[in-house]
Amino acid sequence: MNMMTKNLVESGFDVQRIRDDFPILSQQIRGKPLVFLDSAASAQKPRPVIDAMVNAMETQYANVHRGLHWMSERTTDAYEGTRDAVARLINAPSRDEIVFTKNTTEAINLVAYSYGRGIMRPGQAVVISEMEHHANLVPWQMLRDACGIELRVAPVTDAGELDMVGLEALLVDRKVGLVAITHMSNVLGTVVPAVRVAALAHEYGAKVLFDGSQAVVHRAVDVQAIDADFYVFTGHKLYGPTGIGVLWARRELLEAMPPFMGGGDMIGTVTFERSTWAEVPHKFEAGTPAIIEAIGLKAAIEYVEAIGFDAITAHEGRLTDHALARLSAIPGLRVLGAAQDRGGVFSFTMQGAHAHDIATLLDRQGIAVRAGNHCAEPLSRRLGVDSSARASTGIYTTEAEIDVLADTLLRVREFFT
Amino acid sequence: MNMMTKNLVESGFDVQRIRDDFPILSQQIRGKPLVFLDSAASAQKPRPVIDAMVNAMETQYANVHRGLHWMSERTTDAYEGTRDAVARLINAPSRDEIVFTKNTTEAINLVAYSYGRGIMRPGQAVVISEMEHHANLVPWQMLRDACGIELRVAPVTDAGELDMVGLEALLVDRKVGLVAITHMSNVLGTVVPAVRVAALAHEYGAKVLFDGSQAVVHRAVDVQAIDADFYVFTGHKLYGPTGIGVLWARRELLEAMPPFMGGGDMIGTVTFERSTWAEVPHKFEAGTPAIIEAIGLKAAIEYVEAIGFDAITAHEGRLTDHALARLSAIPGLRVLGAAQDRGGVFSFTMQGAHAHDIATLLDRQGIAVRAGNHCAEPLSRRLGVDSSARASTGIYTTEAEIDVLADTLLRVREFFT
Amino acid sequence: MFDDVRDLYSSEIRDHGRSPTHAKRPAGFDAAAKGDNPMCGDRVQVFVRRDGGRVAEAGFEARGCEITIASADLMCEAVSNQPIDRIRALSDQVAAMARTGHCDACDAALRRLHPLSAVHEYPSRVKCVTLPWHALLAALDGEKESTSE
Amino acid sequence: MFDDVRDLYSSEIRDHGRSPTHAKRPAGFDAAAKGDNPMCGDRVQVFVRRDGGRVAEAGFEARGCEITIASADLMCEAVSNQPIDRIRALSDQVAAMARTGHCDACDAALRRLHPLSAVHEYPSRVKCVTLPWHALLAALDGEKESTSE
Ligand SMILES: Cc1ncc(COP(=O)(O)O)c(C=O)c1O
Ligand SMILES: Cc1ncc(COP(=O)(O)O)c(C=O)c1O
Repeated sequence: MNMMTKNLVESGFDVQRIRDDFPILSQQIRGKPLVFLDSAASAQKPRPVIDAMVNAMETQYANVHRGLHWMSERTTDAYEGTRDAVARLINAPSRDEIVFTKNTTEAINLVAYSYGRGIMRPGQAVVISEMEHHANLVPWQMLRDACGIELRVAPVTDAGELDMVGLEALLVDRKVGLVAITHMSNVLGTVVPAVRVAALAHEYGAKVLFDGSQAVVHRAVDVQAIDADFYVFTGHKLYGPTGIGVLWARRELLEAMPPFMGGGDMIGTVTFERSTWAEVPHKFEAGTPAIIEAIGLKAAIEYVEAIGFDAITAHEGRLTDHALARLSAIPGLRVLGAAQDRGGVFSFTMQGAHAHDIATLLDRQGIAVRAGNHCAEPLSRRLGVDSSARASTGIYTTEAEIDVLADTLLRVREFFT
Repeated sequence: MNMMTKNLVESGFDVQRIRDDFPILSQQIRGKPLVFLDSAASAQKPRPVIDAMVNAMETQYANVHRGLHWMSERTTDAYEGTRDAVARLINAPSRDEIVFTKNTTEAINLVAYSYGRGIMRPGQAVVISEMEHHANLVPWQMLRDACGIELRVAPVTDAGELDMVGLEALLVDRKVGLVAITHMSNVLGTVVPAVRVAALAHEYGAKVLFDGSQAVVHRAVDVQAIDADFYVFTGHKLYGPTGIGVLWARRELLEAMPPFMGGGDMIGTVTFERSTWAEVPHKFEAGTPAIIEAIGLKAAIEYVEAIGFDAITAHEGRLTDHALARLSAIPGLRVLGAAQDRGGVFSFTMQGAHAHDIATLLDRQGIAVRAGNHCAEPLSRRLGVDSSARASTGIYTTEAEIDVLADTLLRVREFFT
Repeated sequence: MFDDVRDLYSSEIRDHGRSPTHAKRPAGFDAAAKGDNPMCGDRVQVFVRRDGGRVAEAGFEARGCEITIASADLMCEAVSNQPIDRIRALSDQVAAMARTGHCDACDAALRRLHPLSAVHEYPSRVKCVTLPWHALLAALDGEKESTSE
Repeated sequence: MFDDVRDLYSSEIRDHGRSPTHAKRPAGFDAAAKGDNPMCGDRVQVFVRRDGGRVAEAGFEARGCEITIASADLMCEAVSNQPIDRIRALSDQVAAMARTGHCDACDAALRRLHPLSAVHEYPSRVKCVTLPWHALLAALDGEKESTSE
């Protein structure tokens, strides 16, 4: 633990205080301190998130929206309070534009079904990029195959940045109804210039959706400043619970879109002949929502807001500089992507060592990294790698942990050569 | 509290011990002990469920399926373990037939999209009943309106039972592809004769889906004994977390059905041109699942199994007899439905008092009941009531609480007449 | 036993809730709209006869709780012979009063509605008070339906 | 530093993983199938030349980790000149060994494969061992693809 505690207090950002809020970080793996570098897959949960969920279940729980009694009224207030917190987090114009889903994946599928099948027309196209997570690829393939909507793929450069010229070329025929692009790559760490992408999409009459699954964790997001039309993210990467995600969309889009799933809570009146829909956002929230998870998500949002995105981004910048310096000094190691604007996600390959074997050896030292294609198989293909190992940081990650990783990788290299 | 603790120990079933497991039950509402009679909307959570979720978040958490490291492997084991628990609970032939969803509503929508749009053909029909929750009505309306599939409604008798003759009449033309019926009504408490319904459906070549949202809480369910094709339920009514539900279906159906949502974890290989799907059940679980919630659901299942459904059903039978005796003795009070086989759900109207006003007065005495149409608006219309109040029991409900309800209702009656 | 609900179930509200005087269609009404609260099954239909920029007379038909009926009845009383602009303002004031319990700039018309302010202690019942007003405004705006959730 | 992984990364496995001798298409092969592990990007293609009810020769092409390659190489070695029934049984035995670490009824052929049993301590790597076998059985069954998840 000595290594882990040195140098932790950085100016204005006390990473040790933050680590103390995450009970899991004091776990040992096979007698070694846990070095958790897999936050891009899912982040750990701070005490206030756990407490908020426990508190709801122990003192204030009932189903929401339909109850006239104390427990239900209080639970409804708590659940609905998360809409305000999310609206503030991403600077949405209205809390009524916040739709809760299970995760990013459901949010994108909702848009693909409801906007794609409900509003778009055969002959139109959807543009994605070469660096999409499968969540922002497969739903559009399914839309293509079901509805005759074309799927176009914007190229990324060798540096792992979105090729803006290539993107524009896909838009000029004005057939594109929607540009759906990641705001930050979960493989390369690339932060996409969202403002420029939105402006370009709008210039050619397309709407734009950003997959903010990674971005919202690492950057202050402002959907109005970006001029986005849709923005989606997932709670569990933002230090919140599993089982809850978010779709934000402009109100007029949500109002025009038909519902996705039918059931309780999303209806106006119901007869066997015909039902009417509830107002936005309830129209898109069928059934009992993830109540306890929404309450946890609010605590997570308040937690990161209390730290502040200036501090979070600065901390991550330091970690990124340090990680890139240390990793690139390892002979035979190739870090994928070299975007100007990048966050704390580092995928790499190592000559003579397969990513799985690397991950297994690291795991035996208590270091958790991911190996594979990171749910972005076409990107692996584009980069000419079969699989890579990926280390990713969270607000609790320290430079000392990066050193543990780099030092151990040097030994992994010896092992395999 | 005296009233609440008397007479709690019933033979072989120690309701006070059970109550002690539910932290929320010791809450006071405006100085009065909480009498929670709204479990049919959502049940309270016992300590082992809360602990399982906390334990996961504090000691053993990472994303599932894709990780080569300790945390991910252990979390995957825990998550996948819930499939075994669910398979055991409903006696499914295989754990691979258990699909996790957000709730019952998503499970039914999954079937409506994937089986309804993917397998059924225009001209075929779906049969529901007059006593369906909106969750088992609106998805079929949406299917009807999108795909030209007819929607037929089986009548219920004045006693609130499924009219089997009426049901058969809807099946004889053999156009019906699917019969989707509640296994237990959330308004009337009616338990539907599932074995007979399934046999009838199969006789005319239809598949059968049971909405087990209420049934699974109150009865031992055996999908093989019923000979069901689809069975769905929701975690939060079974003393588990929100954000998790279950679809069980026969393997050959799941294999034939196209996926519902696209994304990570549900794919085989992905290229921009074409993707292949993962094996059942993963094909239907796109994106990061409700991991912590699945872990909580397992604890909930183990909790009710430890009590045993014999004891649960016996306890509920005693409560039901007691409640019906006490409620029917209140002048002007009408209990909806009079099914032979019924569970602990009692909807009622009271002459001269509107359900809302009743609920508000009860709430001020700490008694939580629901008022309205209970997400079954067409059933209210069938029964000729605008709205009703509903008291519903859980494993923690006592006869003394029923007495508190009945005594207070007598005073409510005085208040309003 | 129910002393603590006497604020909401005051004698004025109970009278209007149980024996409303405006629960009928005014003769020669020229606008009408329904208001639905889908979560609970309440429904109010409001009918108005206009006279230039004023509501000459209003009436309603409803199924609903005592609070909804009392609110509808008090509303019909309050808007008779009132200019439509004034009615819109009143609707906002009633909604605010129902939410907060306060009656800002409480003039005579609003004072008559004041018993409804007790509903602010019962958050899920606030809609019962506002539903008739939604229907009234829908009628004045030429719509057929409104919902309150 | 990595003493505790020497069970899995034994010298046999490392040799087969780094310098496989069967990583090629046998001349005149008459069946082939791919095995994919979609979660990690591993892919093995297995080629067999049959001779009556036997596999005369097997080879493979793969991208994957050392464990996958070692397993593929050891497999090709083990199945050469074996009756197809025996190969099916062997496949089950290898899968069981990879899961449990035990080698029941461990005959000579299986003993050669025994170093792979260490993988049972590494649950998420078990698939690396079984993937080539899935592909082999797919090839023998006349299929083109198989997956291991
Ligand atoms: C019979 C029945 N079906 C379906 C549902 C919907 O469950 P959920 O809201 O969890 O999707 C409920 C409960 O609300 C129910 O009682
Ligand atoms: C960029 C990106 N998009 C989408 C997703 C999918 O998120 P989820 O699995 O929570 O739906 C992820 C994470 O897995 C991601 O990193």
